[in-house]
Amino acid sequence: MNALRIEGLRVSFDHPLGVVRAVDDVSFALRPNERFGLVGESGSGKSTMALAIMRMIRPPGHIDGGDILLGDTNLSTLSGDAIRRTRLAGIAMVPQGSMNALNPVMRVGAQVADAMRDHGVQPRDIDQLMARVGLPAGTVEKYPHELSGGMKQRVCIAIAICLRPTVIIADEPTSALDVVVQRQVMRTLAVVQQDLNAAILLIGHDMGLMAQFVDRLGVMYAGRLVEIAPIAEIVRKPRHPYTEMLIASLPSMDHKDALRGIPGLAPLLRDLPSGCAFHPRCPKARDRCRAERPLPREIEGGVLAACHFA
Amino acid sequence: MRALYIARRFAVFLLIVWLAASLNFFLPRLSGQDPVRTKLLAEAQLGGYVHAGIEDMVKEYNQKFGLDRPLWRQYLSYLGDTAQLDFNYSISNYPRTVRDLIAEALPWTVGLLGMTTLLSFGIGSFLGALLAWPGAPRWMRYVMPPLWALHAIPFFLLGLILMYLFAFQLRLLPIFGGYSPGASPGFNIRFVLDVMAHATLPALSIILVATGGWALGMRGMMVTTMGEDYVTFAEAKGLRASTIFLRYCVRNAILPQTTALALALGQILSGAVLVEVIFGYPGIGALLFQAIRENDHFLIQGIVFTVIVALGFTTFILDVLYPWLDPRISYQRT
Amino acid sequence: MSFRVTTPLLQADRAGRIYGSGMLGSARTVALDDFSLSVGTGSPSITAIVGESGSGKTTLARLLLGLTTPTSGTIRYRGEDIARLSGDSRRAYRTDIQAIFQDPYGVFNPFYRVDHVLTTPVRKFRLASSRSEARALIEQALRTVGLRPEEILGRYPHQLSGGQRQRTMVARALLLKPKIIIADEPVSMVDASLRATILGSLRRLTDELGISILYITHDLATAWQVSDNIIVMYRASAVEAGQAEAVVKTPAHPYTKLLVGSIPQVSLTRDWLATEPDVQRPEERDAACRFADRCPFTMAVCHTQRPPLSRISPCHAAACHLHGQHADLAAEDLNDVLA
Amino acid sequence: MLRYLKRNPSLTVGIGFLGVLVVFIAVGMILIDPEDARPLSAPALHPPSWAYPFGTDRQGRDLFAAMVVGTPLTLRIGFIAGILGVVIGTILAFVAGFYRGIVDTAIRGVADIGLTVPGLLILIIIAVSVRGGLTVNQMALVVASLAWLNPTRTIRSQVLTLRERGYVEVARLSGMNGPEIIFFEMIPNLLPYLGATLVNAVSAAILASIGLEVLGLGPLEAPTLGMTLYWVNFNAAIINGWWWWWMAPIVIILLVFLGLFFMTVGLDEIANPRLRRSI
Repeated sequence: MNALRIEGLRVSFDHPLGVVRAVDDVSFALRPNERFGLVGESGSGKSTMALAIMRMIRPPGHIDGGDILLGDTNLSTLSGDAIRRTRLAGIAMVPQGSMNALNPVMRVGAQVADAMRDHGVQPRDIDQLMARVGLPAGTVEKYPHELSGGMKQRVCIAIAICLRPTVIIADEPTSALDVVVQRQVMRTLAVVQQDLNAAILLIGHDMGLMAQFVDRLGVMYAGRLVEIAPIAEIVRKPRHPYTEMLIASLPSMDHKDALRGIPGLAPLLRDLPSGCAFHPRCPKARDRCRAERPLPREIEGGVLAACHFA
Repeated sequence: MRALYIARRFAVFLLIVWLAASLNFFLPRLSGQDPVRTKLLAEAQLGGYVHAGIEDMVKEYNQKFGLDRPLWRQYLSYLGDTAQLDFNYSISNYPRTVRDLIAEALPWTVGLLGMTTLLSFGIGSFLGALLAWPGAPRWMRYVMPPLWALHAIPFFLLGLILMYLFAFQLRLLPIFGGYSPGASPGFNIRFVLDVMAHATLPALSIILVATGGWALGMRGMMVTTMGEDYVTFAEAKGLRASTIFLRYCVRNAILPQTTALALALGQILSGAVLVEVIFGYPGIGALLFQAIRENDHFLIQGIVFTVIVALGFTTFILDVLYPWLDPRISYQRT
Repeated sequence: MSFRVTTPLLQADRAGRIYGSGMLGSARTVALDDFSLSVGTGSPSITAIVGESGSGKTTLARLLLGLTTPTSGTIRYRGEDIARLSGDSRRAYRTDIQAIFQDPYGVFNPFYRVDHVLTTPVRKFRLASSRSEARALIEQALRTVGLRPEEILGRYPHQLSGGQRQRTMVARALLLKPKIIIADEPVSMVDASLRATILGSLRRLTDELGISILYITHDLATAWQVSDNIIVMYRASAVEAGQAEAVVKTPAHPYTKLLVGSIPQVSLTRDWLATEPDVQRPEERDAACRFADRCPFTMAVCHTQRPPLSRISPCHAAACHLHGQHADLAAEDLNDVLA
Repeated sequence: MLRYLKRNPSLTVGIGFLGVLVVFIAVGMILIDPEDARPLSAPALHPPSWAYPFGTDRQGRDLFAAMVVGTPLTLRIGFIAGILGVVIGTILAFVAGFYRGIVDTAIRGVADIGLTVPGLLILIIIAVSVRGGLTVNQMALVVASLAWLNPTRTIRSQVLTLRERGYVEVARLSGMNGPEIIFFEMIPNLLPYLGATLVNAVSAAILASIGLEVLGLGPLEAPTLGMTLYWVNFNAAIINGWWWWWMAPIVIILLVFLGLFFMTVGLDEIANPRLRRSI
């Protein structure tokens, strides 16, 4: 059985100029103990995905359809209090590393303790929990402003694992951290994941980070999933033109050559191009791409791409 | 860090005391002539047995603040007197001292203001917080707009209206004073109830006006706080709505409100002066009104000084308590 | 000792910047410590200043642009302290040295249309004698950075994409025909697919228009891709400097090594997480060498003596006792190792 | 404009209330003889009637005439003091917040300390010191002497956040000097905020002036709204059941304060879009 399965998820936001579809018919699954990545640029809907899986979309946004299955529980039909209990205990989130995920006026330990208490668990062994994410003793007594960015993010990881969830969603966990600290935090995340045998959904925009961390990768463009494949396949041979160009636009440390960006602009979600949303920027686009929306299909074992010519 | 912070706040408090004292001394002298002297001389010329004492005061005043003495000497002896809380005799209540009169009136005002400030701050902040919360009860939608409208009205104006409705028309509550004439002051049920009945209308007019302001401020802070990442993360932690509301939203949103409390105290007091005047409440405000009417400069100066010192001190206490509410503060550079 | 025949166009001369007065217990932060660098000498080039947040790279940019004043040392334009520039030389400084900033949204005043940011320099520096001439200038600058004027002019900033906005800012800088552009994290808030385009246009400015660029970034990978020289900063000082190739391919300072190893690469070799955990000895934070607390090679001398820059090769220097056998390079001669 | 007012009901209500007042004054000016606002121009203590629609007071003023003459006086005090306060406050705030340094420390210190102190008491001291028949304009100046404190403080904090904006630095690189940046880059973005501050300051100034007047420190001869209330209180009109005496000034004062309040709420909605959810 899958640790987490998303089936036909659709999320939209009401906007004065029309409805914005941020997540459009997305399906994928995380196997137990798997590291799955979801990569996309700003406005691709990847962070909305994270909130939708946690059932935390706030108005004017709403989930329009689809199923979110955590093990055999369908999160999309759970009542308010049941979904609250599932958060953290079944599916936990490591927030964006924006330095602001901890309450500035509460001691760090208290912020772990209240998470346990609200799930009916007597808070204890918080020091041990901190040690597991590599934080020194005494951290529980500290306030967030007394910790560095990397330490704060470890505290968030400690909170995320305190009830041993089966799935951890990490939404750009290192976006505000320096590269050196980023590696330390990602290493901590990898260690606790192995401890827990949990599956990780890593959401981000950095293809390099994905290539080094995840087992399988989903690529999002304009709210749609355009490719899913094992990471080695994506690095070796990306099937969707967008994936291919995204990788090519990244600076490499191995060879120095002219940087190639992707021409054109990311589309407006409330005004998507017809057919394949990427066709205006795609060098391989044909008439068919303008007319017909390609759906994800299996190219070969475990490799899916939403392109007519993959 | 903490000690330094407190020391700095205390220095500000002393500065306020000194400024208030100096203002009292210099402002009346700005016009060129000394209005205190003018008034004293006028009273003395009236003659009569009370004014025999006044003549002594004139002598003493001239000796201390005579024009022949340099201004800085006058200023120093004034500061010396003030430091000993010696504000001289009340001109219109001679031979009572200004200090006695103030000591008599102060508990009334402190009681009225302490109660109304705490109540309106508490109720207002609570309503404001609840209003920003998505699950706000329906009745709030009908309660809040009138409260906001009331917030725009001066305290004493509402006092006048309440007085007309409840005291004059319905005759539910006493109309005037701090207690019934003829009641014997003392700590007994009868008198306490009498005092509370008299305080109800003045208190109500302050609370009804001040609550809306606190609610408005708190709602704004709540909306900002609820957009913070730590609230989103708190929700992702699967916390109960009540935990998120109290420990992650209200707890943080109340901080700027507390800072505002220090500033608001001064304004509430300004407004309360007029409420006391309207209701003839025997507090500092009414005493001040009487002093102004009778041109009793010593009394006016004494009251202004006392009130400013009291407010400065309250602010100082709030400042000292603040790092306990917000642990970041004593680390920040100010 | 080195003799310079020409005065550098822009120069940080032992410049330092300390924040916080240190009075009344407020913390003192050394943002930049005794830093010397000349820009705009020799042939046009791109020099990258690479460092983590708090390394002093942005402070350096702001000092050079005259947006902050140094607490020690001087910033010179054509040899003259920029604080004392007046009249024509001040105007020349303002036109010769231009900037591109990190946040491509915040640099636009939301009250005005995009045009405002382009017409202001034209008006203030009297670049055009008529309205139509100004318009032509602006359109030309926009086209130089690959934008279509009709898609940009007359719009409000929020109607443009991040990439369009950032390129408009490059066009703004170009209007003044500057000799130096200081680009402070120009692509860190821009999507990956657009980064390459913007960096590519920066490279062309150097190659085709002869503008020297100081590229301030936290991203060693893009620095290596576009620059000729790299200076690595760590806690207010330069720890390594030299030609880009030398710094990235044969890093000499342990911090640079750590930095190079920390960049996740799109490759089939997945060794990024497998390497040794990083050293952390917070108790050594106040050692003489500022990197001692994170360095795997810390020696006794690192605690007592600040390592000077050592000249490892003609075009490569590092401030580390591990390279103490090489000749010292005085901090003010940092430029000697740059191309 | 009209379409915008539809979306901002608070602003509409505020302007509406003040509009009613303006119409009242304008129509009243045609109907009354200003001399009737003086004492002894009508029979004393006359309840409302066709001849005296608002009744008359104990000194024999026609209250309708007193309101028509007095309301603009009160508004004048409020506007003079409010505008002076905001103009001085804006200048000080920009000097302090934009140029920082020792001047900033001084200005901020004075404003912060000044605000802790109850303004009315200071005003009382000032008014008592300069007593001897204040005119309406002098009254405005007395109130203005403190009206700059709050604007200075709040605008300064806005300037502090504005000066960190990227476009301020870009403007400097584009050759603008300090004053140009303040006028062309910063102030345009602050206009709605300054508007709200002004309305607030006018409201606070009217409140302060009425307060002083009720205490008997106002222009004794002028029939301002606050002075009318002073006489109401002086003669214990409420206990004596002379309801018309205080009814008219209270209704007008309510209109003034509610109108100004709704205007601030409306302007705040423009200045601070995050709160753009109706109250």
